[in-house]
Amino acid sequence: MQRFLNDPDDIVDETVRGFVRAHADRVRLCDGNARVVVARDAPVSGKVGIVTGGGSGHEPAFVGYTGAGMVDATAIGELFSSPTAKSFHDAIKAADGGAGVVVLYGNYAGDNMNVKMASRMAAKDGVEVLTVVANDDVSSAPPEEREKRRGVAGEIFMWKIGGAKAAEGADAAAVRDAAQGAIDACRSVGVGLAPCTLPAVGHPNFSIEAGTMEMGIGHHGEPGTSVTKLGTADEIASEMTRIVLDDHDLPSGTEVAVLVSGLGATPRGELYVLYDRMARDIEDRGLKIHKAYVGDYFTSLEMVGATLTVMALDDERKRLLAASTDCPAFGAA
Amino acid sequence: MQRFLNDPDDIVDETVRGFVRAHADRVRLCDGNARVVVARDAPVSGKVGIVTGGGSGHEPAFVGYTGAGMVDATAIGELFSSPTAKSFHDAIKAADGGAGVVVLYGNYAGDNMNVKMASRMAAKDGVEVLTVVANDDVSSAPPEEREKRRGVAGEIFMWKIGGAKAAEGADAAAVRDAAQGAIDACRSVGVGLAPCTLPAVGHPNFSIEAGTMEMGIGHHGEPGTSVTKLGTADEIASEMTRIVLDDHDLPSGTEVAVLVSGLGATPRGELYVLYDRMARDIEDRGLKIHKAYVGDYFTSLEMVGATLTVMALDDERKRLLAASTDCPAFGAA
Amino acid sequence: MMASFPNAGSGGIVRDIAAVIVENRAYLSEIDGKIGDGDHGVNMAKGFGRAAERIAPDASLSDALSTLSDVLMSEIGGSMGPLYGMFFAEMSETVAQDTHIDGARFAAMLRAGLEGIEAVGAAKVGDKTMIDALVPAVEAAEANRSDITAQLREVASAAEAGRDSTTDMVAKLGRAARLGERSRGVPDAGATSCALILRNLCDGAARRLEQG
Amino acid sequence: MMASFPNAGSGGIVRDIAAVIVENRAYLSEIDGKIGDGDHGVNMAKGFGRAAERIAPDASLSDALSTLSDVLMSEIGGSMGPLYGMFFAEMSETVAQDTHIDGARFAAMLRAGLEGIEAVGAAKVGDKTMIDALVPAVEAAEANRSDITAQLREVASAAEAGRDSTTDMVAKLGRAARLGERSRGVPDAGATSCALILRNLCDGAARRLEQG
Ligand SMILES: Nc1ncnc2c1ncn2[C@@H]1O[C@H](COP(=O)(O)OP(=O)(O)O)[C@@H](O)[C@H]1O
Ligand SMILES: Nc1ncnc2c1ncn2[C@@H]1O[C@H](COP(=O)(O)OP(=O)(O)O)[C@@H](O)[C@H]1O
Ligand SMILES: [Mg+2]
Ligand SMILES: [Mg+2]
Ligand SMILES: [Mg+2]
Ligand SMILES: [Mg+2]
Repeated sequence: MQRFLNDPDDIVDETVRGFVRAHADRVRLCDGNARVVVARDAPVSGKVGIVTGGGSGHEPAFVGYTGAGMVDATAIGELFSSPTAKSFHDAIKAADGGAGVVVLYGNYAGDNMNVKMASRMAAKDGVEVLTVVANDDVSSAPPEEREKRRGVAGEIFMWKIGGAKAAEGADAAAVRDAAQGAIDACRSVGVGLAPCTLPAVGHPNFSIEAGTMEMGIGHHGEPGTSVTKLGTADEIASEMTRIVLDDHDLPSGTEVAVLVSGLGATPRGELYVLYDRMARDIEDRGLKIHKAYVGDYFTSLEMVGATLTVMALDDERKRLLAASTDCPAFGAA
Repeated sequence: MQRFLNDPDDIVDETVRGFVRAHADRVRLCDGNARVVVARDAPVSGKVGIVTGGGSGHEPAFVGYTGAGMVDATAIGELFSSPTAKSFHDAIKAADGGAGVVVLYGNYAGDNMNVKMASRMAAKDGVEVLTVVANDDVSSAPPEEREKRRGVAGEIFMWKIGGAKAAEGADAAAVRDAAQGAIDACRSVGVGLAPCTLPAVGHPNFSIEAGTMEMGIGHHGEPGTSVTKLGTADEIASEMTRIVLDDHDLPSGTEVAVLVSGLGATPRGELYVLYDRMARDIEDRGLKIHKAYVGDYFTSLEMVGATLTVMALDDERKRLLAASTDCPAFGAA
Repeated sequence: MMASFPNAGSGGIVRDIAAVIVENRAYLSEIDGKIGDGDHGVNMAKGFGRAAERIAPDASLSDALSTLSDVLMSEIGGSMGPLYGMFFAEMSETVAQDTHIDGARFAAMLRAGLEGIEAVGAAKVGDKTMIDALVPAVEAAEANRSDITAQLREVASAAEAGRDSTTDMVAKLGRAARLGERSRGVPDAGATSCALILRNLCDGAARRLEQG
Repeated sequence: MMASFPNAGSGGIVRDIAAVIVENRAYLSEIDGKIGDGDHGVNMAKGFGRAAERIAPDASLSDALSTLSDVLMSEIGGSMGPLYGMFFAEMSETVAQDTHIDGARFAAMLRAGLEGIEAVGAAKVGDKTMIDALVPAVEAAEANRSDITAQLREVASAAEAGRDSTTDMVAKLGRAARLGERSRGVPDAGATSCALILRNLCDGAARRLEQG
């Protein structure tokens, strides 16, 4: 694997530093914690603070969604590892404008534990912390065990809806409810065609035999639910759509937002090839696509693969989705 | 190479179809030519039309820069091949709001010929066509032969500046001059760490031996000016900055816009690692970074590598760069 | 053996040329990939293959050339759209009114094709392009106007010799130009396809001559 | 041979544990990669390696454990930050006032460590986690309170047997859970690092016992 690399131990610090340098018009580093990125205007007095955080290697997630109208402060972990409880705590402090903080994060063992510990620390400071945990990945547990499912690219919609609701001036409970509603309305699936390599490890985590693919792969290369013959783009797109919509079970006529994200090394053109088929399949199931996003929104280092996320909309979510945002990965460039 | 693919012959049509489907709020297909994408509001009566075009495989370029405030109509070619003269001509017609059309394209043999033929066809229709040809790639010819240099990611700045100038209501000559000034103010360099594969060919065009890299590589895998030992990210970033700024020779204190683009399969995090070093080197040369863009802006299928573009700014370019745009790859998401 | 071959019914020559281009798809892309971007074979095969399907079984040579030109210009683009598009368009126009094509008309046809290319491109002999195969071929055609049999033989070999001459050239134009010494050692892709086209055009014409 | 080892000056045991974790960096990542995300060895080695540098040469066991806990919790994060962070924090607090650690205190220390983990995670025996190595180890420690030499031997082997038991388990928690049958056949990464830690803790303590 040929890559741009200095010392593998420094990659996260360098990424964050480069990120903050590039987007200094919109974000800054937290005082005293180089693993927390804060929106330029945060904390906004009287506004509910939005916090997220997660492992590195998913760029532009998580850090790229920090900015006005979206996330106020983001805690950053090692590659594929939850941020420390301390970083979540510092992010909470940085986001707190006196109206409480809502932490919107993904359902992983480390994040659950670190957010819980951080919330306890914040409670001691007298900051009210509410949480919503994303569990949109349908392949990671059966429907009866939704609480076990991982959070994947649906988190972006959760941040967008929660962030916009907070920007409108809603109180903490209402922001939590909007974000919870958003993630409840999301279903995602991922497919992997080639693995990724943690630079410090130097070889791929796992292998995908040539001619096969992992349907249901996780955002860290967690193996899929099935290894099958590599299909055509159309076959893969249809299968992903089927998995998501069979689980979602939306009434005909429902308006949806669709997000197709590459996993890091998939050419953008191929994402559009997938979307072309997915969109027709989604419409064939009687749904109406209100808005689509196709690009590298939530990646896994240089994995070859893609994810599909479908969020059901109602009038409120449509309004919040359209609200202006200004973060590096979503909104004005 | 594992990829999302149906029939390789259909990949461009499918990509364009998926693109237009995903971004139907901002673009549409040209009537009668499925290889021309038109901004929703084009032609704007009385506004100078902006046209570009180029081969496919560079997504989000060229098509993604179609939209309000940027490009009115984009002609699309086969993978790595110029669009037909007919498509350029159709794009010119679609962009023409009665105030003339400026075609802003890259310096490649095919594009030069096809744009020239299209301009002749348009002249017969009575449409005034001016052209600007981008030649920002410093590695593709020595400074004395700037007219031979290829156009690469600097084209994005050329479209942005030209598009914003047209949106302000300037006449064709003024738009041409602004775009020409922008590209004259740009210098770019690319580095390749691993090659890409045209799906119809099925194996990479060229090889890059493990442990080496191609400095000065072109956007289609045109070999670099030198093959050297793969450096650290810092070494590569410094060398790229040196190549660009040695050629650019800007007075100390000049404000610049910087664009770092991945070539398709480079993780976004690594681009920030590169930027972190580049930004410091640029500032060490006495320049001031006014605005930075880091992401996949102009790719080459799944090549591993990156490009650096530096544009010198003046007050006009700063204003035009900040002007609002709404195209899928640049501006509001 | 006749001194000319009929225009009518000779469209099959173009279909045969197309078949050879399609066969050489991988090879043409490979040599383009070495110093260019690897798409030459893909695009040529797409254009020629599509054109072949649209050439009527009994088409004349000039009609077949015209169909080929149209497909290249309006559907393929790239560099080949305008270059070969103009090449075949001018060739087609030159012989459109001829019932038979003799050595003089054959030479005129190739000269017009070359001028078509020169009208859009600006390559000269020695730049390592298709021009290096084409110019010697046109010269051979003009030097052998009076003996079409010899002419067809000479044109084909001149084109191939011209193609071979590109191997040792340093590219001066197009994508490969900045490579300098690194562009040496590989034949030019356009010169290679051009030699294939001319070889098969000549061989096809020779067969039509024999059929009288 | 003594029935207890001193707290003071026993921090070297923690440095030795760290060295072993750093040595096993690649292996721990590899088994995590098979059914998880491959970062276990990387993060463990980073945290333990960093902590080792900060443990004073003459540190007590309780101080060394506290340093290790701090680094894991405040600099490493992941799952290991809170889990091992709490583990070592509770162990450290339990023996902080002890000048000597005998079998009863050793058992109490491990029990507190286990409870620390249980306070943040919710794994049970059989879920294929570090708990499967730790619970039998704590039970062995409690069953052998009166004979610390035997206790140290039994704790280490119970941890290793517990680790081995995870190989054949189907994961019920964490990243590997949805894999079902595909998670069988690989030992759990956390159980493996936990067995390494306990083996080296016991061996280190036994050496301190011998030194009296
Ligand atoms: N100006 C020109 N005149 C004649 N031939 C040219 C010119 N520029 C390029 N060529 C030919 O084009 C060939 C490459 O064609 P192709 O690969 O299809 O297009 P592109 O270079 O746009 O990818 C070269 O091998 C060369 O022979
Ligand atoms: N709730 C839990 N309780 C105890 N151990 C757990 C729990 N969740 C996960 N683990 C342990 O964590 C290990 C993985 O650690 P690591 O790879 O460092 O973190 P992550 O899973 O976040 O990548 C697993 O092998 C398992 O032993
Ligand atoms: Mg992890
Ligand atoms: Mg090309
Ligand atoms: Mg080519
Ligand atoms: Mg792990």
